[in-house]
Amino acid sequence: MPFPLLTAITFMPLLAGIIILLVPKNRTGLIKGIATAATGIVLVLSILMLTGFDYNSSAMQFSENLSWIPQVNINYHLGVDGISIGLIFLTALLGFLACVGSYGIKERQKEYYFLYLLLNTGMLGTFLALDLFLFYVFWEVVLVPMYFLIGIWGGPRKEYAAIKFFIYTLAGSVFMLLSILALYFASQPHTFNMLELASGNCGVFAKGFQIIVFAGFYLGFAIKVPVFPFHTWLPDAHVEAPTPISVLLAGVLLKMGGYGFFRISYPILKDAAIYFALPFAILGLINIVYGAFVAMAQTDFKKMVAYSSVSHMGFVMLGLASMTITGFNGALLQMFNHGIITGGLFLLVGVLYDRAHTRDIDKFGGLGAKMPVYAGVLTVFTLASLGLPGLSGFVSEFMSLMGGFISFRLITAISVLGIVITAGYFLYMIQRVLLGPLNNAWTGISDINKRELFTLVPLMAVVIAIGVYPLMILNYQSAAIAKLIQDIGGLLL
Amino acid sequence: MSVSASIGYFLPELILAGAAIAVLIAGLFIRNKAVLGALCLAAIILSICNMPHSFQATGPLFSNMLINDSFSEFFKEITLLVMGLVILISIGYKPLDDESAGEYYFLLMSAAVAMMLAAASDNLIMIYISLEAISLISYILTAFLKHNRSSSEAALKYFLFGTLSTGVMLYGISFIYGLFGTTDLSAISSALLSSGVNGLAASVSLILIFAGLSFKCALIPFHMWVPDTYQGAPTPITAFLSAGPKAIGFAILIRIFLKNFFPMFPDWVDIVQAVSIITMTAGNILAINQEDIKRMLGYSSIAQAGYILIGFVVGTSLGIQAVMYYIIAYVLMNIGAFGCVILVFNSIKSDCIEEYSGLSRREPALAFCLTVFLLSLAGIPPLAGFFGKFMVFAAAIQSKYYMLAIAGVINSVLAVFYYVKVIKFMYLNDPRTSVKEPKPFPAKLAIIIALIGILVIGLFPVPFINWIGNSLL
Amino acid sequence: MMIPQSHFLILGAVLFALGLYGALTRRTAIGILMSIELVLNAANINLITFNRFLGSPDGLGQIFALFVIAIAAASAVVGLVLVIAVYRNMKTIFTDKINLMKW
Amino acid sequence: MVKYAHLIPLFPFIAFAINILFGRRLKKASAVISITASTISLAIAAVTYAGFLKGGGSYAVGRWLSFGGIPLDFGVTVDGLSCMMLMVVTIVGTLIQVYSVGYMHDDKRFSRFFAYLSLFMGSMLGLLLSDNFVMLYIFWEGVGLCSYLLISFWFERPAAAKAGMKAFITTRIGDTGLLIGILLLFFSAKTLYFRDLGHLGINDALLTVIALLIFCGAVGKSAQFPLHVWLPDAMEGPTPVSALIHAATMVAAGVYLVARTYGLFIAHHGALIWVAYIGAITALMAATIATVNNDIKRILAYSTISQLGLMMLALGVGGYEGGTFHLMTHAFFKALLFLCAGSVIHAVHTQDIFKMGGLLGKMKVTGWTFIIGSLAIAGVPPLSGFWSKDEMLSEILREGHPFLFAIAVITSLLTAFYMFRLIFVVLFGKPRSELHAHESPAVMTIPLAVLAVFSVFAGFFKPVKVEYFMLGVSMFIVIGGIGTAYVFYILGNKVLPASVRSKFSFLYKIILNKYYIDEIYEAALIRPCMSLAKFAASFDLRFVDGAVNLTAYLSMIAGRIQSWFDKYIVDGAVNMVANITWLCSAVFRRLQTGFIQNYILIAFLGLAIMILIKLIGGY
Repeated sequence: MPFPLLTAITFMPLLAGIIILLVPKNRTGLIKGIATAATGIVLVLSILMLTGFDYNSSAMQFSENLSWIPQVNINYHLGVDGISIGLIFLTALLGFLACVGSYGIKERQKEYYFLYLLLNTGMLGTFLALDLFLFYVFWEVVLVPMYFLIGIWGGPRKEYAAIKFFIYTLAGSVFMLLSILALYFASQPHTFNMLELASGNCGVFAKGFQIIVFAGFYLGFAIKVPVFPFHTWLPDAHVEAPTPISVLLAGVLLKMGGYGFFRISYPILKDAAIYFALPFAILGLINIVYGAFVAMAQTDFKKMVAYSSVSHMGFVMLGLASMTITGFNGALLQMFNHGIITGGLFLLVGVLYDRAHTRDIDKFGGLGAKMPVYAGVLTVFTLASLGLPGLSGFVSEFMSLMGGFISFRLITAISVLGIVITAGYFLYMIQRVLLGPLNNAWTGISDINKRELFTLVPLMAVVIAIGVYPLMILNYQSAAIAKLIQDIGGLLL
Repeated sequence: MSVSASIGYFLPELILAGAAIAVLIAGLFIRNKAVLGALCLAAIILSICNMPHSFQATGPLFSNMLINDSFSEFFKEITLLVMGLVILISIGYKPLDDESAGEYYFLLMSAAVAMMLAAASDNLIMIYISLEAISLISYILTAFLKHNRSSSEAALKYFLFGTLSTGVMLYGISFIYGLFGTTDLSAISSALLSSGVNGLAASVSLILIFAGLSFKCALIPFHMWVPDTYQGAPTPITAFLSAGPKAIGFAILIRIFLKNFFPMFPDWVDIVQAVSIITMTAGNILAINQEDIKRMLGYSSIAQAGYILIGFVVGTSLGIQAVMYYIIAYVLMNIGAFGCVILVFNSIKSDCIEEYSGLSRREPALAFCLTVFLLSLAGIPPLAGFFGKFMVFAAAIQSKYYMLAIAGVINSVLAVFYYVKVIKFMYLNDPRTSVKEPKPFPAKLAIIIALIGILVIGLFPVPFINWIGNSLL
Repeated sequence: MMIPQSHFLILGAVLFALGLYGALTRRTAIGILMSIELVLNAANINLITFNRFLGSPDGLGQIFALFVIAIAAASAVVGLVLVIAVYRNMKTIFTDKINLMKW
Repeated sequence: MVKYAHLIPLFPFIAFAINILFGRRLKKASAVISITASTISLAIAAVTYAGFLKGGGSYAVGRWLSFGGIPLDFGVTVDGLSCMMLMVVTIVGTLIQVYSVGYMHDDKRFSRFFAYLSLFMGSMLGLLLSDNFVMLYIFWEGVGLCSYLLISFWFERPAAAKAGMKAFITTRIGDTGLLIGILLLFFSAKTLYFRDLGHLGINDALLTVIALLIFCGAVGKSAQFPLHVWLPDAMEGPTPVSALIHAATMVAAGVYLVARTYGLFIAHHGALIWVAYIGAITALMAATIATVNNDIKRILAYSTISQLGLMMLALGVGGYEGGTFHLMTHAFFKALLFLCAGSVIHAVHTQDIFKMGGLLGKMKVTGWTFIIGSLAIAGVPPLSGFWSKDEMLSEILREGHPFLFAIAVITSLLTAFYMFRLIFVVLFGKPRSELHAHESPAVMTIPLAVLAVFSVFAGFFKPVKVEYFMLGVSMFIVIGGIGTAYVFYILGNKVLPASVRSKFSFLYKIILNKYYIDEIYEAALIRPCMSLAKFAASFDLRFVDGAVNLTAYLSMIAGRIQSWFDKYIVDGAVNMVANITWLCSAVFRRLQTGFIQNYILIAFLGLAIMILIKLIGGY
């Protein structure tokens, strides 16, 4: 039996977590070491997976399939293909960097790192699971550690933000559970296997049925993406979460929603996906423009980046709605890029918060002179975020727009407006933080230190690498996306 | 089967009865509670070993008063499990020290015998007698703390409410006897299959019986006694009440309504469906802003009964499997949670949830266990509670009860409010007192058993599903 | 001349209703106790009537009634014990005073 | 030997990387690195140009991206236009970098300045070489970024920071037009390459829309009429930046874009007219504002806008040759003018021309090169300005646009006037304040001399036959402009400016910083220009500039409203649900009264209801 790579990736953090439980509370150095080693190994394994991945096959690779509960035909089925490989690498990378970034957490470290590793396992599992039940279990496992991480180490309104996040996501996911059950009983040989359901050899579902099931899944995924009406938990959760956790929250958790559309809703419920294409595009547009405008009015740095995430994920919705190869590629790449860029932005906000203990943008000013290296890094990430060509943000936004334009010309044209507003509020932030005369409160502020730089340099390298040569990652996903489009019968553009 | 022959299959009950009397007498001489507890545990383990396995001989016993089928065997094993855990946690319970332990264990043992009889009874008379026996014993147990005002008040309320409801059930049984001429369930079911019967009278009397049983399982119209009794009774007894009688109540419900009176299924299904939805919703909503944790767990157990009822209302074999699986998980979760409540009570002498703040700093292990129990009650995967809910919702969706499933799902979100509120106090707030009580070993053992039980059942449910699979009706 | 079965059933029903009414209105716990006994006896009457009119050979109804009487006695004992316990602790048996635990 | 063309942008990028990473340690050496990089690019450009003359052409480099089924390969276009511009950019770029060694001598972020300069060089060269819209867009935004970074280089000054942001956003607005144009083009014609712009199979209406959208990009970048407000503020940046980016190269990118995609514009007549008229309006308006401005750099900035307007006008009427030729010559003499202005500012540390005077004596080289530059821009015959302006004017006339021709002539006249107003006020007459002007160091004056040489001889680069009528018109423009300025400033120097200021005191206070009204004198030509200037300035200040600030202000308000809406309505709904559940739990709790009778009552009420339902249901 070949080395179970995917199980290793998923359960390595959990294993380390259990080991940490045994370590006495005061040995913080050892605890940090174990946590960093575990996330490091996961990163190495994911790179190993990247190298071993064969580009042009769109089938599942490294898949493992053991039966778990035969009576109800639930089996422990893991696999990776073009769609999920980028997101797994993103999770592993952010997991490792945020782990290094959490050295700043000083109190109750043993519990922190245990919950952090449990969170990692949940996230990795969600992207790897190919069995609807297993997917749902991992999806919910993420909730509990995230509640504690926001609740215990969060900011002033942490309890409200933590419980709101927990209830909001849970409300969405329970309806997803009903849809999973409905799918299970509708399929001829009752199965939870996503590939079987997508391949259609266990019964074609009626359109009306598909729409209801799609709506159930939509509730679960839309809250996570987040899509317009369900996004109010995001700013609270981001503002109150400690920095490394809001990096994971923005970098990975938002992608689970989008990934759900790619893996479950679109391949299995084809007619419903086409039926809902226009509403998706409109919601994408609202996300982009509304998110951008609201971000502009924020004075709290983290809240602004949170709303910018809402705006950027709007491009994912637009790309998905376009039903074109370019649109899908753009949407998937946008999720990857947004993870990297927003992860970096949150780390940078953390650097500033550790020094100034405030996130109010108006209180800063002229830090460019005092913290030159920090200013440089912040400028790179800000420009990547506003979609400057030559950096990764532009490539995916451009492809999503390109795909979107083919299907919905007017909507995409309006959402291009979003790019200008994004440029507006990001530069307005740069101007208030970095440029202008030095605010005398921050005369003694120290520049970014080695450890923080260590967490940011790899992200910057990825941003620039993908910006300059996007085929590096597009090759991985184009085969799987092409097959998905053929299945759905979208435009082969 | 004649009386003398069926004694052979009656061994576990006999062992327990013998142990009960032995404990009563021993109580006069031995002051040490632990020894008596150990004696009872030995008896329980002994009776589990020689439980008559269903494949030996399934058939009526004692001239078909009882029936020895795998279904009753399942519930006998559940009863023994409950009894074992309750005895373990009651050894560590401080207020019981000055009461006489012998009587306490005697009552528990006899309650076990009564429950095993109820699980196996196949005759309406036998059902009434065993139910009444269980109730009487639980009234006395609830009032066990003689000098505690709330304990006696709780017992009185429980008594008055209980005897009235059982009275109503008896009235219903009398009509069934009138209609069918016999109280033997299998005879009645064959009568139902062959010739039709006056539907209306039968269904009204069935509802009267349902009233009595819904008192036992604390379903909505007959749940009023639960909060006061759970809060007033000594905590091990509350744990016992929330697990034992309730499980047996559901056993009898399934036996009567889904096995014997199945042909009349369509008559009462929509009423019980309404009861299920109301029970879930009311249980959850009422539990949201409770201050006393025992009272909150009381309401939560009402809500859990609502979920179990979904599986019952559906009536399919998957539904019954879901009910039985959920009962296993429910029993473990509830007794585990009450075990933790006991240990916390020992150190902070209060059941108020605000007092729980900062528990994770004072006693991290205890806080972790209580968190796992509460999360499992809330239905968070990968714990047993989630799989129970999953099975129940699967049964509902399989037979197209979409309304029921959606109500169940919304309620599991509502439930998270108050479960997480306790967790919030334990983890997110700072500790108020720093007193730390040494925890008695048996109570810790019970909690650990429950904890492992939940994790194992949640992650590897296969052996349990097989166990349930072949113990269906 | 045989009294028709319905008369007995009506008597049973009347007794049942009286018991229920008594339980709801009496002020003292003992009053409620008594009315519960009425409910049990209503069931007894039903049982005996059915046994008589169904002509079932083995007299099942009467046996059942005997059981019920025995159990009613037992529950009465337990009830009174609880009332005494409440009185010892609270010095009152008026139900509208016993509401230590509420909401 | 055209094969190495794609290496040209590579070297400046390498220099940028080195300077950014090791800037702190390199200090002054960073200048050497970036200058060597641009000289290497200059050499390759020359080789490519030679190769092109021998017949080399465009070639593909590699696959960058694939949109669905259609692969997008990056390639290099090598043709007359791109080679010419390559040469211009590399020459001017190298000279300005040499110049800025002296100008930025004592700046503490010296290496960062040169890093940004090489980044700009790389992006600009990349833009010139790109053979498809996506590659062009990438470098287009890169150039925009560098202009942002360099304008707000001295970010301690809030004005510089604000100007940088304004520049980036205004060009960005233009860029979104370009982006939508690219999307529309890809959607309708399924191709993004310049080479097949000539034969697109789409209908005329769509073609015009695409052309106009792409022209939006050009308007933004080359500071044409509606989006020109950022260029005057961009003068906050160091002068070499203004010379390189806001005079010679970047602003020319807009004109280059129109030239590069000329096939699109020619295909249907509709788009060209727009280009012509926008160019004309911009040229005239900018020229009038320049005549009244008294900040040396702002005058040159408005002059640049006006010259670009002229180029657009030429291209708009079909004068492809004249437009591109003027683009080249303008790059040289405008860079020269800016550098001279820079060295003047460097010497006297002020930008207000009326605080300077009589500097010719003290700054020999700067003074004379300044004069040569002004002569070139005014269009005095032997110099390059004359040849290209003459070419444009003849093309405008030949294409039969008398009205546009008149505007071009007036603009050229005004150009000559304000340039020589500048010359006479700054260089001649008595020094107005005791400024100790000294000649700039050699490292600054040598590039001036070299640029002066190019300004003079660039005209002969393209053989142009001269029509006598056009010669006459040019002579009229030159003499009219310079003469008026001479009369105005040299003769009536003392009396005229004071009395005019008192008459228009009210207006004067409002737009003091915009222009200063000289003495009112009889000549009819000057009076209409003045009134036109006043209208343009106030129009610009209140409406257009205001419009841009207004949109920013409005979007802030919209942002605030939406964030309030988001916080209370959407978020409120969620909290409301939570409060309702809490409320009804509080209500139902009261049901549990503690009285046993209530319990029994509720229980049996429920039972009664159940039985009733069954009874009613039964019948």
